[in-house]
Amino acid sequence: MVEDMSNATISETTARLRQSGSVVSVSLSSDSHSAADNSQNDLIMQSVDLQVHYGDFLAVRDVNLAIHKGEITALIGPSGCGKSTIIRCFNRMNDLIPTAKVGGKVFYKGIDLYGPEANAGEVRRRIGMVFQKPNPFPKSIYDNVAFGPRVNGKPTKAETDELVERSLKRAALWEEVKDRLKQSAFSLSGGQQQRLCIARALAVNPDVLLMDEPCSALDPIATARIEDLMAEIKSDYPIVIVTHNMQQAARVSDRTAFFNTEIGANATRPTGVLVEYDTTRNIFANPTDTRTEQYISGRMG
Amino acid sequence: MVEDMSNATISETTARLRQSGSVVSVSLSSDSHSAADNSQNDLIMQSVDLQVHYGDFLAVRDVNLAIHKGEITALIGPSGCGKSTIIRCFNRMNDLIPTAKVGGKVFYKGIDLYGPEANAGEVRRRIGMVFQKPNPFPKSIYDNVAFGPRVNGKPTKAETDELVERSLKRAALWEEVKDRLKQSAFSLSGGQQQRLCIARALAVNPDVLLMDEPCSALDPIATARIEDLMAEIKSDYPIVIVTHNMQQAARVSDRTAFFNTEIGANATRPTGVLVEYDTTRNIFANPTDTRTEQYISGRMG
Amino acid sequence: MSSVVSAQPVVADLHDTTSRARKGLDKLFLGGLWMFTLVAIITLVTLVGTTLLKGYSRLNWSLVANFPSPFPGDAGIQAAIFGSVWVVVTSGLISLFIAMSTAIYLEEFADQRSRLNKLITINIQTLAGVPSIVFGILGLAFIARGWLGWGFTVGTASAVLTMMVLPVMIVSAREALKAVPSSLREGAFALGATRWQTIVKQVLPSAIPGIATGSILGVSRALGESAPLILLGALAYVSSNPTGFASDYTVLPLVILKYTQEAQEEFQAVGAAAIIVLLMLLVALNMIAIIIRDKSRKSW
Amino acid sequence: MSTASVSVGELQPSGRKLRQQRSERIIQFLLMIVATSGVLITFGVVFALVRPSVDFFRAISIGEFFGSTAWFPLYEPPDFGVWPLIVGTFSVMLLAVIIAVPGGLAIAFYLSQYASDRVRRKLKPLLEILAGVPTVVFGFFAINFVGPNVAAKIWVFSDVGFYSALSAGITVGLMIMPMMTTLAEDAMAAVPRSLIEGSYALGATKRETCTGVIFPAALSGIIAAGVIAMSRAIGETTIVLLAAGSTANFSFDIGQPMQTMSSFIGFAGLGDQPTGSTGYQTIFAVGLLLFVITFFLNMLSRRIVSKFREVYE
Amino acid sequence: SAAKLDDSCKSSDLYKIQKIDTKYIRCEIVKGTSIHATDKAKQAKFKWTAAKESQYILANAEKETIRVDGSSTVYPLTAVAAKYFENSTKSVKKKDGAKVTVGFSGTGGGFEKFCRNETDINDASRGISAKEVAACKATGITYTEILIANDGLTVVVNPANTWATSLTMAEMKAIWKDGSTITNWKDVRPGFPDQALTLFGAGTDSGTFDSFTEFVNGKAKSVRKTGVQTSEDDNVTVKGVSSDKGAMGYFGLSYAEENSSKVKLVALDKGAGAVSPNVATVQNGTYPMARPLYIYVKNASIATKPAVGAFVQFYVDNLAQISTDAIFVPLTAQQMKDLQGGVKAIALIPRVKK
Ligand SMILES: Nc1ncnc2c1ncn2[C@@H]1O[C@H](COP(=O)(O)OP(=O)(O)OP(=O)(O)O)[C@@H](O)[C@H]1O
Ligand SMILES: Nc1ncnc2c1ncn2[C@@H]1O[C@H](COP(=O)(O)OP(=O)(O)OP(=O)(O)O)[C@@H](O)[C@H]1O
Ligand SMILES: [Mg+2]
Ligand SMILES: [Mg+2]
Repeated sequence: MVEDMSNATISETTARLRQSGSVVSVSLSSDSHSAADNSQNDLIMQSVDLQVHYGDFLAVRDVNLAIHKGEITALIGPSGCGKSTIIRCFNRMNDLIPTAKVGGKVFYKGIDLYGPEANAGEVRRRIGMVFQKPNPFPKSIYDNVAFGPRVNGKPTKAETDELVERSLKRAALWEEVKDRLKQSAFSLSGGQQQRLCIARALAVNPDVLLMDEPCSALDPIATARIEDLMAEIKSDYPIVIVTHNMQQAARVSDRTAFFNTEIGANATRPTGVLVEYDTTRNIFANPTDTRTEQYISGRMG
Repeated sequence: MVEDMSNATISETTARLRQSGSVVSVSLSSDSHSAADNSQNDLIMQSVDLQVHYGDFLAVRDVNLAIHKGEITALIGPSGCGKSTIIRCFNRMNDLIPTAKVGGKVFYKGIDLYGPEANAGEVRRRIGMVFQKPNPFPKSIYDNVAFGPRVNGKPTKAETDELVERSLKRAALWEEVKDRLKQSAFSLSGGQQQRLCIARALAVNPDVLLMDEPCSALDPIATARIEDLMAEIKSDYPIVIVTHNMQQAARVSDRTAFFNTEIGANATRPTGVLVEYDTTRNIFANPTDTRTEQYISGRMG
Repeated sequence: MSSVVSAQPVVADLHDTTSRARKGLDKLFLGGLWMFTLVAIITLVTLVGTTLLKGYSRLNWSLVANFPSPFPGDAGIQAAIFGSVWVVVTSGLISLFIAMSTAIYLEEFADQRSRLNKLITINIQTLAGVPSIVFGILGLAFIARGWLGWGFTVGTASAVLTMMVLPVMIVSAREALKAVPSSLREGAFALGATRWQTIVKQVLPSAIPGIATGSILGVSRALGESAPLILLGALAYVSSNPTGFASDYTVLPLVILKYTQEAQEEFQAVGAAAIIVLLMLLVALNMIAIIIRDKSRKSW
Repeated sequence: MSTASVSVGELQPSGRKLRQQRSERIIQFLLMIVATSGVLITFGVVFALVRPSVDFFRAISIGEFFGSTAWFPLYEPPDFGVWPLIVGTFSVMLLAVIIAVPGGLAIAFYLSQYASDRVRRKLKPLLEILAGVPTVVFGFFAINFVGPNVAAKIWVFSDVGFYSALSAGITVGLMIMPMMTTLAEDAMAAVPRSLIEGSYALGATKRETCTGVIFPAALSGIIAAGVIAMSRAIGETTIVLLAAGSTANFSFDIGQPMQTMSSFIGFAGLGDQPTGSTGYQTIFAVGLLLFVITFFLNMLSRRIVSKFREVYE
Repeated sequence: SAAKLDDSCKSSDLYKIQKIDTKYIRCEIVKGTSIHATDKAKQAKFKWTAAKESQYILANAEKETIRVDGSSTVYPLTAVAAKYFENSTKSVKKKDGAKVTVGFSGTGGGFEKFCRNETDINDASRGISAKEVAACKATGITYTEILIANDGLTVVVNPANTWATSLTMAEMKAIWKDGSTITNWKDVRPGFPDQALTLFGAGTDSGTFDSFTEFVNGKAKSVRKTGVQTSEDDNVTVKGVSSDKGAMGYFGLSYAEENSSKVKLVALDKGAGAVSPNVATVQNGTYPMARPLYIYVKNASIATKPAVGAFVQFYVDNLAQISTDAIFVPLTAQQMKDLQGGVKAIALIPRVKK
């Protein structure tokens, strides 16, 4: 069941989705929510009324986000506001936490990630993820990159070789490691390890790349390399990035979502909410919400 | 061997101490270093060229500080600059860290704390300490307060009762706990626990009270109570307090020492240094050192 | 400007594309895990089951109340129960004393980096890896015969079991002391308490539940241990309960071993019944450990 | 401006406190003495083994000890070729390890990756009970169940009698499986969560994560655990004594009775050799060999573990 | 409550003594019934009977521990004696009766302890050796030797074995000698069928092993080393022999008779014709593998520990019953007479008052 809903605003679309609860294709009118640049603004992913409980604790609620092709979307906000929680909903990594319960919906190209049509393994292959701390496997550089393709199919040696080279090149790491592919991945520097993890994610040819504070463990030079890399690949792989570094969000992202926490009526612990979601330019230049403004100024001032 | 050195400036005194290396009585001329108010400015404690190594690492060096009767002295500075290290030298708590090596001297009423005339246990009884996180013993409220007196002598039941009551009253906790002295100290709130720890310190009748970030684990209301308490008891117990909260330092202290870190010539890790020590008014209103100014403004602006 | 582009609808896009072979392997793997887990469970069930089947006919008061007998009908294990209690309690107390002293010395007094500390630590690790039968040899050479010449008595057995459970106890006592927050020690020191006062009045009370649980586990090892005592003459027909360190003795595991090797089939039932008694004692010990652990959690 | 009053000796403890501080020095000294008793035990073990072994090797040449394949020290004339014991020891150990290591790993994988909290909470105590079952009970289990119902049924290459290395090996394997499980679980728990998530994020299944990421990452810990399992299996006495008999067969047929180093010591101990006899000294010579082997195995596992720690630091 | 004569008592009261008025009575097995009987009618019954005069000695048995060690062959006999003795002394001295611990370190190991003054009595399945005599002399230990029972070692084969009804000692030696390679019955004697021969032996630490090797090969512990399955547990031998047509094993006569439905007893020929193993041939010594069993009592123990003397007296007085209940071959009448002489010698040892 596919509906064309051109000219509908996000909130309207959301309202309809709420009613139908079914698989839909959503699109976005180019109003204030449209992309900051002229790239395609096709919707790749969208969350609708997303909320996550850990046990009884409501960690984050009412998140309506749209991820667009060719763009980098940044999630910012104070610690504990649920950024990681949200980004982990986007490729069903939260399935791995037994207490986590996801409410609402996340659509990927019109398919509900949590619906019967979606398989967690497949979701994760399509929607790659890079973590805060570089987490190479205790294997060789080559085997790290080859791991994904191998579990997802039975590539021949030649295919694997080619794929490893292409992925490493894509992650701007090839030149540095091509002579020592058989060495342990732990022999790389932190920044190289993180690029290896990006190469590893790219090797399974994902459609989206999620990054949870990918530079927080890196020095400025390594960070700059990763940022360059993101800018380079974003046309092929839309990126969602969580960052604590507002300068980074301002530098690299096209859209920014600002999250904050608030304590609910009869809750004891604060719950994360999506305060504002707009083009990065708007969020940083003229935020509509005062909380956003305070946060931005407090941190950047 | 006792010398009277009235009218000597601190630096002169220090110079003499360096030469003699012996037990001296020191006093302070009322020049720029004198107290901010009209309270007695007798010197209770003084550190001379104090420096601390942890193994090979020089954590803090060249600290010359003077603690005065009836005053609250605040130690401020960025994380890792050695505030805790210094304050722990003042009652020989650093003896408990096997790698720690203390250089220079710390005088208490003219006696070198690290000299042959001083005994660590006795030093600690005389110079009480309150820690960052409330650390009540897993005993009843009563037994917590009674612990110090008991290990330092054999008070009778009546003496102990009286001492516990007096100390709890002094720490402004008596009214809240007098009906449940036999209950576990863990049944108290964080702020109450911290006041209990103060009461516990007061129960051994110390001459000085050291506090290492005593409010950092507390909420604002509990913090206010502790600050009031400090102001109340400072005439009896001179207080040295480490704090990260500059407003707090400005609010409660009479003198402030600002520490900073710098990387030595061939060191790899930064070493703490005492940048400036003056009345709190001077430090916050017109610091002489630009680093102090930057730090104060950066944090308070 | 309203350039609206619909995301292309790619239904079935996220369907499970895992190959059949891969799924098969997944199932096979899980099957393997299940199998081994089942093996463990089945082992326990058949072990207890076969023992119960064999032994339940002799599981009566006369088993516990009687002394050994050449006749399976009225053979009992009273001497073995008392022997076990004697040996386990004495070795438990001695090793508890040594373990506490060692742990207190290593954790509270000694410089963690000192040579002696390292030597003792390595040494304890080495002892922990020594097969128990080797302790039996030591006991045979030095304690039963040789230097001490205590003979095959409760004292000898206690000494040997002490050596055997000592490493376990020291490690658990050290863990328990390590788990005491250093803020507690600092709090006590800051009030002028001496090291010993700090240890006795603050550290030990907090560490006791941990030490107790560890010790009970050590003691239950001693209770079930048979190998070194084979060398120490505990196999004999002993018809009296020990009265002191110099008494003859036998213990439950060795009575079981003896009955198991007895030619008359009926003795197997006595052995099986004795096993059940031994297992019940072990379960009781572990329950005590659990209760101590839970209680200590609640109290403060 | 007044000078702080000075009283020298003010920071000295008085009376009771002073006495206490003095007695603490004695306490510390006593504690140190007790703490070193562990070292004494080790020296005692070594000394107790070496002295009679020296006498033994004075009577029996090392060449005969390691050069012959007949072990009948308590026969007349005696034979002192230790190989049957070594073969027996390693047969039983290998069998045990073949069961305990994969078994322990499998259960550890199951508990740590597959089982729900509820199942885990029920399974763990069962494993703890199994781990606490005394070896003599396992020995009883071996001769009453494993021997006749398992070993005799699965071994098709020869007739399995009442005693067999197979029955002993299987039972020892079952006995050390819970310990292997615990150690493997610890090793797996030390694998950073981020690695496991990294694997799932690439679309790997649980199995692929277990075998492709957790296993290699925990490998050194697992090997160390395996080595400890080996040393436990080598040191096991009672089960082998009961299940594998007392014949030191020089044979590679595990359906046959065999004797291990430990079970020989236990066996010889049953018969209470007269002090000073060569039979008595064999106990020590074999004990020394056993001690040396397990000592090296334990050192090896400690080495591996300390290497392992470096990886994720 | 006072029991009356002829009142039936329980098996657990066996040998308990009670005092009624001035008379002592004792719980005994009714003659003609047996502890070992499977036939219901013959199963043991117990009754109170007048106690013998000599049992008053028991009143001297202080709260003492009697240490016995030695032969594992004699062990079951002494263990039964100990059990009964304890029953008796317990009833006389209430709770503080004498205690007996019985070890089974083997005759040699036992003598070592005996001569080191660690035990009071040593069970022996052979006479004391010259070396042991010297050892005891060195520590100044004097003792009295008492012949306590007869023992016969029997060779058993599978019931389906129809050929080997008797074997000569030479044939036995051929099979069992050190270095023997016989693995087939046909090599034992021409005419025996082509049937694999499997051997089951006793563990090296048992007295049975020592005796068997001595009987067959003339030298203790000298025996073929390969092709024999050894076991500490005679029952394993029974199982092994009964499940293998070509099997051969050996153990004590009493145990063989008990299991005569599962294994077949083989007659032996020392050159004077085949003799079947049974009580009579063992007692009269015509059976080639018959031997005497002893206990060695330390004289000093008798002098200083009243309980030891009481125990030996008790042992000897009730030997017939004890032998039956432990399934041992009892002494002949002549041997019994000689035994009384030994006991009298013991009675003459002067007691020392503590
Ligand atoms: N596995 C979990 N179980 C229970 N609560 C969790 C879990 N993970 C996160 N939380 C809670 O959910 C809330 C949101 O956490 P989350 O990690 O998403 O925040 P974040 O915005 O990523 O913070 P940070 O910037 O510190 O990474 C926090 O209160 C956190 O304590
Ligand atoms: N026990 C120790 N061993 C080794 N180094 C230590 C130890 N304690 C502190 N240090 C180091 O000494 C330096 C000073 O530490 P200290 O704790 O005194 O700083 P601080 O000013 O109190 O910092 P904070 O504000 O974070 O509490 C730091 O570099 C710290 O890492
Ligand atoms: Mg996060
Ligand atoms: Mg600090």
